[in-house]
Amino acid sequence: MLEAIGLKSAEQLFDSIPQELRLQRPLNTPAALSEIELLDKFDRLGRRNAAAQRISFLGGGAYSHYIPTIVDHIISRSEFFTAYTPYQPEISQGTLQTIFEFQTLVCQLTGMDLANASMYDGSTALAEAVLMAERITRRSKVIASAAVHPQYLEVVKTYVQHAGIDLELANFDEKTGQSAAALAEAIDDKTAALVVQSPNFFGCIEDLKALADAAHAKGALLVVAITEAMSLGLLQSPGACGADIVVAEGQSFGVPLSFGGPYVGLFATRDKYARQIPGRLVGEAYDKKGRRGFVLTLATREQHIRREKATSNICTNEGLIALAATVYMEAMGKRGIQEAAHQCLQKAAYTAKRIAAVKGFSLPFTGPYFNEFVVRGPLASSELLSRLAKEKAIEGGIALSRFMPDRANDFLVCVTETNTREQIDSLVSALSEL
Amino acid sequence: MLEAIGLKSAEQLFDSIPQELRLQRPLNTPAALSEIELLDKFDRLGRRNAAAQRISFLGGGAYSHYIPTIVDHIISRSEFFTAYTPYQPEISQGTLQTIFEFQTLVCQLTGMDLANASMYDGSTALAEAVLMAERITRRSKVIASAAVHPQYLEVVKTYVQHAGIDLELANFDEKTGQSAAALAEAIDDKTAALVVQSPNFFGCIEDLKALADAAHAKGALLVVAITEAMSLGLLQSPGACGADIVVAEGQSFGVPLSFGGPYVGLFATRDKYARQIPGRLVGEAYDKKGRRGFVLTLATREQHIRREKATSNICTNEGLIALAATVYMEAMGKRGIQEAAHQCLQKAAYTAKRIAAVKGFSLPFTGPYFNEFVVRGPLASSELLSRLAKEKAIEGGIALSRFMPDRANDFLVCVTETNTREQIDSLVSALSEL
Amino acid sequence: MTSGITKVTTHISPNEQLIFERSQSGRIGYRLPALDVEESSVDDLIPKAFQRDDDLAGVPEVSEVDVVRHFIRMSTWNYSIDVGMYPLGSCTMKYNSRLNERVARIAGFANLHPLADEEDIQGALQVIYELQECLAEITGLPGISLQPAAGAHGEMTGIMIIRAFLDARDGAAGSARRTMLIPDSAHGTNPASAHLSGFSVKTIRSTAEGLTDLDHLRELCAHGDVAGLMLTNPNTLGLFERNIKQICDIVHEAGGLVYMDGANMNALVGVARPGDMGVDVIHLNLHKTFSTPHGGGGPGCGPCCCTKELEPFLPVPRIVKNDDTYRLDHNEPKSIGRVKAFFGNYGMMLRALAYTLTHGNDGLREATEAAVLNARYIADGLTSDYDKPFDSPPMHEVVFTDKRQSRKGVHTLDIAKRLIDYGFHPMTIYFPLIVQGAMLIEPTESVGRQELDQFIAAMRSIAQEAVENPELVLNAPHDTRIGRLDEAAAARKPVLRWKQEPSTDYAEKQAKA
Amino acid sequence: MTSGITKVTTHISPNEQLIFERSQSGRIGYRLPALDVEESSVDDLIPKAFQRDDDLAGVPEVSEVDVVRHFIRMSTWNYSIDVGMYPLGSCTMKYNSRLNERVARIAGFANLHPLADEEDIQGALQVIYELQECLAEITGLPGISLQPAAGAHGEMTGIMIIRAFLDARDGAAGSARRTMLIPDSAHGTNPASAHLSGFSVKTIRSTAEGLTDLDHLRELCAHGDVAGLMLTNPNTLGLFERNIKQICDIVHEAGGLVYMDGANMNALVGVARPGDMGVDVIHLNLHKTFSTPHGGGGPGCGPCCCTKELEPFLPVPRIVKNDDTYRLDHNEPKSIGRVKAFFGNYGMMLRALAYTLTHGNDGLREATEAAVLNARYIADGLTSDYDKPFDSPPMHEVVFTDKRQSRKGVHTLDIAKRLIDYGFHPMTIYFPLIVQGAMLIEPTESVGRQELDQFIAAMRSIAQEAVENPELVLNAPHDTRIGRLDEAAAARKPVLRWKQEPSTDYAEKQAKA
Ligand SMILES: Cc1ncc(COP(=O)(O)O)c(C=O)c1O
Ligand SMILES: Cc1ncc(COP(=O)(O)O)c(C=O)c1O
Repeated sequence: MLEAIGLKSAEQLFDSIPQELRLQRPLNTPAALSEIELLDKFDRLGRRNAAAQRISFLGGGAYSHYIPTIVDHIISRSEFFTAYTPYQPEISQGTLQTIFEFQTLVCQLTGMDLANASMYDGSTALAEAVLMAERITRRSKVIASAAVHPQYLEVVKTYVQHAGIDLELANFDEKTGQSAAALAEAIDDKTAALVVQSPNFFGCIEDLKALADAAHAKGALLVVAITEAMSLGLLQSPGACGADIVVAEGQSFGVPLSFGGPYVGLFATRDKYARQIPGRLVGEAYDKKGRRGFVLTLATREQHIRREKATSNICTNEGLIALAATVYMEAMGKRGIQEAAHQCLQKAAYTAKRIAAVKGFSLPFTGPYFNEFVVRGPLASSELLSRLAKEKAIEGGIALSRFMPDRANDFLVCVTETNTREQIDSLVSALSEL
Repeated sequence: MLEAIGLKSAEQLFDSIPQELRLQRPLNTPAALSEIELLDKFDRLGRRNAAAQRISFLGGGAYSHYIPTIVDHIISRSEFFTAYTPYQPEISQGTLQTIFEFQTLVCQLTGMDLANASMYDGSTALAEAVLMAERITRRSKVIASAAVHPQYLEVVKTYVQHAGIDLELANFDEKTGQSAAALAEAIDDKTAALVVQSPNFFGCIEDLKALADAAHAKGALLVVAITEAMSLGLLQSPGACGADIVVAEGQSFGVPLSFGGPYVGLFATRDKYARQIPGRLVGEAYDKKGRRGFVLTLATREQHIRREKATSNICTNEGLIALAATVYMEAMGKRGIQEAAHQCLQKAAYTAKRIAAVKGFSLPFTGPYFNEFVVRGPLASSELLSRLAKEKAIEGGIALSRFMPDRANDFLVCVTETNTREQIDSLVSALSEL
Repeated sequence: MTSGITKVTTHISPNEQLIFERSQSGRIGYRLPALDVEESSVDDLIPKAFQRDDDLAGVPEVSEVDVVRHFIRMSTWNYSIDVGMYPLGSCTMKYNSRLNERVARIAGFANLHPLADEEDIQGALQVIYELQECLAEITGLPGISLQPAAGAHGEMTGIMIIRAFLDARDGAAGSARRTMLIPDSAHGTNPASAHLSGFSVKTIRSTAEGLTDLDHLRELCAHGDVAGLMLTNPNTLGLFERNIKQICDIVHEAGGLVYMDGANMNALVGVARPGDMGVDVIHLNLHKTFSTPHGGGGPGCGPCCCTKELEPFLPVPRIVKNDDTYRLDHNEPKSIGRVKAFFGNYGMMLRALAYTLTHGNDGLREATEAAVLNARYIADGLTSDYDKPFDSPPMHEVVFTDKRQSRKGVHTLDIAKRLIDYGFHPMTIYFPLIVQGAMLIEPTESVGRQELDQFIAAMRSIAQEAVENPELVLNAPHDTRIGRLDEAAAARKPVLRWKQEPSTDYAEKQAKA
Repeated sequence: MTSGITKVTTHISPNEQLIFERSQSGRIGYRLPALDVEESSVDDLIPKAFQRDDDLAGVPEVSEVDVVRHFIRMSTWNYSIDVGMYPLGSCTMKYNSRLNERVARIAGFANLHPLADEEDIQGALQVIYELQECLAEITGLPGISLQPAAGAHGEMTGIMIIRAFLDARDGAAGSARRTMLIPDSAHGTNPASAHLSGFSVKTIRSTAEGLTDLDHLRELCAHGDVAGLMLTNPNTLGLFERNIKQICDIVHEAGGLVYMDGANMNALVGVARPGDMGVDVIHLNLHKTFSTPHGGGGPGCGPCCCTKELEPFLPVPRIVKNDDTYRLDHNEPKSIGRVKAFFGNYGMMLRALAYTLTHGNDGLREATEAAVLNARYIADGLTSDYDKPFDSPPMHEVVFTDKRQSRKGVHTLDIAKRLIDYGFHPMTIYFPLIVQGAMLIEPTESVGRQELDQFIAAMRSIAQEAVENPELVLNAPHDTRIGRLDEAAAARKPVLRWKQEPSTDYAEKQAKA
């Protein structure tokens, strides 16, 4: 083929790169591995992740829910998995129609009017929501609950640092673990938005309705973040409570833990803010023969048209993970999501009750919770959890001291429908033996 | 829906079954399991198969070869996997064209003129070959080598018991492990076919050319069975040696061990016997516009047309496994099959040499071998192998005493491209430590 | 219609060639680890005469992406269950759960060698044993072998068992019993299997009602030569043989045994049991009733289930349980022998057990009910437009004919092909042979009402087209990659494999051009 | 052409509805284990007011097989890499190995929680670390964060790093440097990302040759306000910026830093390294150059690689190695902070490392050579029929225009749509914006000569059609499920979700009808 285009050597392909800029040696990366060797290497590495092999009660923004087998089957279809962003609608209707369904499902679950085609994850979706609130209100102060996931807060901080936004934290109530009251108090006329997570980082459910009323009374928006999307199967939707922007991490819907990613950010808002939403949108469209199809639409908000004036810089999003979430929601359906949520609630309640009865353990917060709750133990939780892992092969929770040094003995326990009673009982007896 | 067809209860659907024949109680099979519970159950059962977790040198008709990842990807395509036998060619061209490629590849590898769309496995293919030889020659005596896989011989015996066929065994040479000479000697004018396996059950390569000449000289056919299809990458093809019918187990080509099945029987013969071949055949055909397609053809040989006069009773065959083998052969390609075969040969030779050097161990047969060979140990092989498994987690081979009680200390060792030198060396040192 | 515009014929996807026509020497699609042992000269290991000398001529040389595109493109030419309803009568094309596939791929099974020691394969044997127990309960027949690889294989096994039993019972006199009775509506494998077991076949007529003709049966049984009867129930017309008990009695009184072809067991699971009807031996098609995938033609699994009396004749090894240990029992002197290497199509057993367990006892019966209900719904929906040759309400499948349409020259084949245009796989056609222009429709439980209505609407629309625009039906399908193929020409001068032309190497051809 | 015969429009597969239109109340497609703990009253656990009261209205109720058929049917409406060549310029649609997918699904990774203790995630951290090392070697830039989730995210990260560095270097004076220079040919994410980091954008012109205009660059750099330059190299015209060294010098001398958009790194891997050219910071698109799948729009992974000097500013946590232990380093006071929860799109890192290791160092360079060779081959093959606005030989992608065809009224969009009829995905169109009627073609290394020739033949045939039968091209595509959609109408009155009509429940509707 080189000959066919009149070249003598492969090196000539790079004639336009000045000689002195070319690498004059082979890359110093490993030599090629065969399939057998590669799988062997990664199998070994996988086995070095002891945490993946243990009974687990870890949550905190990443949840172990059951994933129906068909989810992976469907997202592994070549036609979904090796397609690009659906820029050519005539040969991308599969992708486009599934995104339209995804948008609809997100609206139904969050109780909002419209949703986009996905954001990178819950944390970046939250950051974009804050920026959007600023654009809508043209106010610069944003008050966030200190009970929002600490990593989400960090991401928001990074995103807004050059946007002229003043980010304030409102503390949570030491007794209830909720933050709605403090947030409502901190609001003023310059406030663009209140930012709250519910269930919050401690698992406690916030009073969104009260917050929405407080925000709206001052002309501010209520931004709600959700890390445990499964809670939507059972808790009042943020939309019904009056939220203006709802973001969520969609990982609970059919996405493996996968060490933190890829996950999928859900982003929903009110109709009136449609032209301020970041990210891609798919809408209904018709061809000349009147056949219904779907297209990417309202693109004038986006970077490829609007460049520096776009509502966001996002381009590649989390398409395939949004598809996984779509398959999950449809396969589980109304009843499945409700039942999974119900089991989470019941199992968490059972676990909390049992742990609270163990000597030396208590539940510091009184607020209602869904499937996560904070436990206070008799010794430093980092030590307690590490012993639990090593001696009993149980990942018992997340030490809050990792994020809040003053909460040395507290840890966050998460229980889902995948935790059997046997596992729960073994956690409880392990705690009582420590 | 019951209403729509005028029924009141589901029970009425079964009105045509006399009341007294209906089951009046629930089935006494287990209650339904959810996905989570089902996977848990089978995971546990899978872990009870200790042999699957060990380093393995087991062969004897089922081989551990590397399977490129794309094989499972492709056979898992809904369109292949959930299709029926391609009776409607207009919407089955995917299946039909792959079978045509399969038939071609089988011909290329065996060196034969034509091949069918698959048989159940190597053993039943061999039985069908014997029946076919009888039909062609109208002679009733069949002489088989005693070095054919013992289970294959059992199956042949079952199949021919009511067909008026006289099955005689010809012994193998105690020194070389080969049986060609004995077979050639046993032939007479009543002989329909000589049946030989190469490499034979002991791994030894038979002199097919000599056998073909001997058979043809008496008007008999040579039927060649192959259990290790990978050997075709390196050994002279049976077709080139003059075989009349070649059958093989195709498992080596991309099919997991899966405790013995499903595998795939390859069946190839000469053009002149086309109308005597059992099973389905796919052939080229054209539509009115002259477009090339493929159809099931020569169906007048088959049971659905010919009923009791059919060349076989086979209907369902091993379509999906034949597809796996096709993908394997095409993905590995000419060079890949050659290289895998070469590595098998080299690694087996290395292993044999190393084992023969261990005190107390020897190789009883002198005939050339491909990737399997018999080892004679210092104690009963059943005991030796069981200790190897339990103490060293190595499946060291197959005790020949399972099939031939007089060969107490002999066992069959198989080495493939998947056995690393490290594994081989650990086998050798384990043997020397026992 | 895009009239006036030439349609493209060069679309690469529908024009995917044979892989051999894509081969380009030097391309590879694999990578193995480097050989890690000392290399010997091949000639030192294997005599030159035993070595291959054709360099595997013709075997293709392609890249991995070539292979992937090749098969993905070809796959798009197939219809499949996952795409839509596949109402092939007798074939039971129900949904194949992906969960069962996942089970079959668990490493502890997928990597398990069949000749490992008994104690190291306990999990695998337990699966076989549990499935046996379930099938025994479902059929009411306690003796089971899972060794047969498909329905026909199970038939052969069952018929050989009958023969072995008779020979054992009757001694030398057994040789007088060499006739197997088979209804004219039976599947072709039945007579072929009987023949394989050394029986000659006599055909029983069906009544106008579509059932076995009892008088004819009695007549055929009168000669003392009857070894047995092979009966499908529900029969291939989708009708339950309501005289089954009587039929069995007649055969038994004549000294024969009753073999039931269980291909239609999906109409009975949880509702009625062959063992309770007097049947002696049956095969099941796990690839039908128990939803293991058909895979474009197989693999299957055709367990043979029989009465306690026949149990000693089953193939060896049998899988038995002693206390908590599962064992292989090779020591059954009356056994007909082995019918397949190793243990049969084991992967299918895993899937079938997974099917049985995920459905549960209730779910198994519910599936049966839904399968029958769906067939009834179709029977109901189509009687106004198509000739239904038998009055009785069908079980899991229903047969219609082209009697009315053929007056306009539109035949079963045409109706079937036209269904393709509507997005459905055709029904089974021209089977059973005794019904002229038969269309055997089996919806299975895997379709909802919406799809049933769509199917009925399509069939009705075709009936109307047959009157108003028969050409449309006669030339169907219109929307497929190829049209109807000339099968007669294909059989006359069969081309059964690709052959290398002087130069088909792509690069070489290009270089020349 | 099947003239005179009406084509079927009721084919179920192309008419698959929205799942909401298939919903039927009471259907389920899941099964969970029974609750195995004592059940409390929900009201005792959660105040009524916090409980959902809409019964999840609208969420569909369907069976498992409904869901499978729904998605399988829809999938058939998509083009994909596995089906054929996907020559989208700038997007690098190369083959996505299934092996990498398998790696990503290994349980030890798939089931790993991101907040487990450091010592229990060593395998996962090692993967990140090894990938970092490979990318550092490939780019020549030693500081790396894999946290960004896509290219644009990497851009934002890189630009924020530049800003943090300048602010640290210049103190209060830094606030004068708030201009980011970006060529007019740049991708839209570049200015958008600069804006997110609080910069205002100034556009640099390209020369007639298609390269950065050095004079204009010097001019823009003269005002002391330049924080940096964002440059794509090879640029979006597929041309290597051969003055890159000089460009970097100019910017550096002006006190700014150089950001390189690495979306086109697949033209350079193993051949030349940005770090050696004077670039300060770059992002890579693992979902382009390193073949992680695009998945219909994502996920991606956009690592940010920078010089030693900029390393302290990278996002936290950083993954570092101490002896044989991998650690998370949160303690980097200069860091711009965290840009994503947890560690980024980890699954993509697994795939990218698998890609790097299966290719090996040689293979990485070979892939680059093949990608460039293929683009050159296309450039060569199409110059006779299409206008090629820049003379220089392209790197991995080549831009053509519709200049000649537009004389006949056939434009880039039409050519793109017509390509669909030939079985190809169109190239990238109307990008870069500076080329009127741009067609940006990137074949990647994943096509063989045969497919390249087919593509060239298709393009040539379209050029001919544009002359002889322009209608044919203007009305393309002719062979797809739907024709060109009215996008303007869709944007005017956007319908962005399905809404429940009074009764869409299938059974209810049927009952009424
Ligand atoms: C009624 C009947 N009997 C027997 C068979 C044969 O089964 P198999 O194809 O599994 O051999 C079939 C299926 O093809 C059948 O429909
Ligand atoms: C040149 C260029 N820069 C940046 C991007 C943005 O990357 P991403 O889509 O991953 O955010 C792209 C791809 O879309 C691109 O082609």
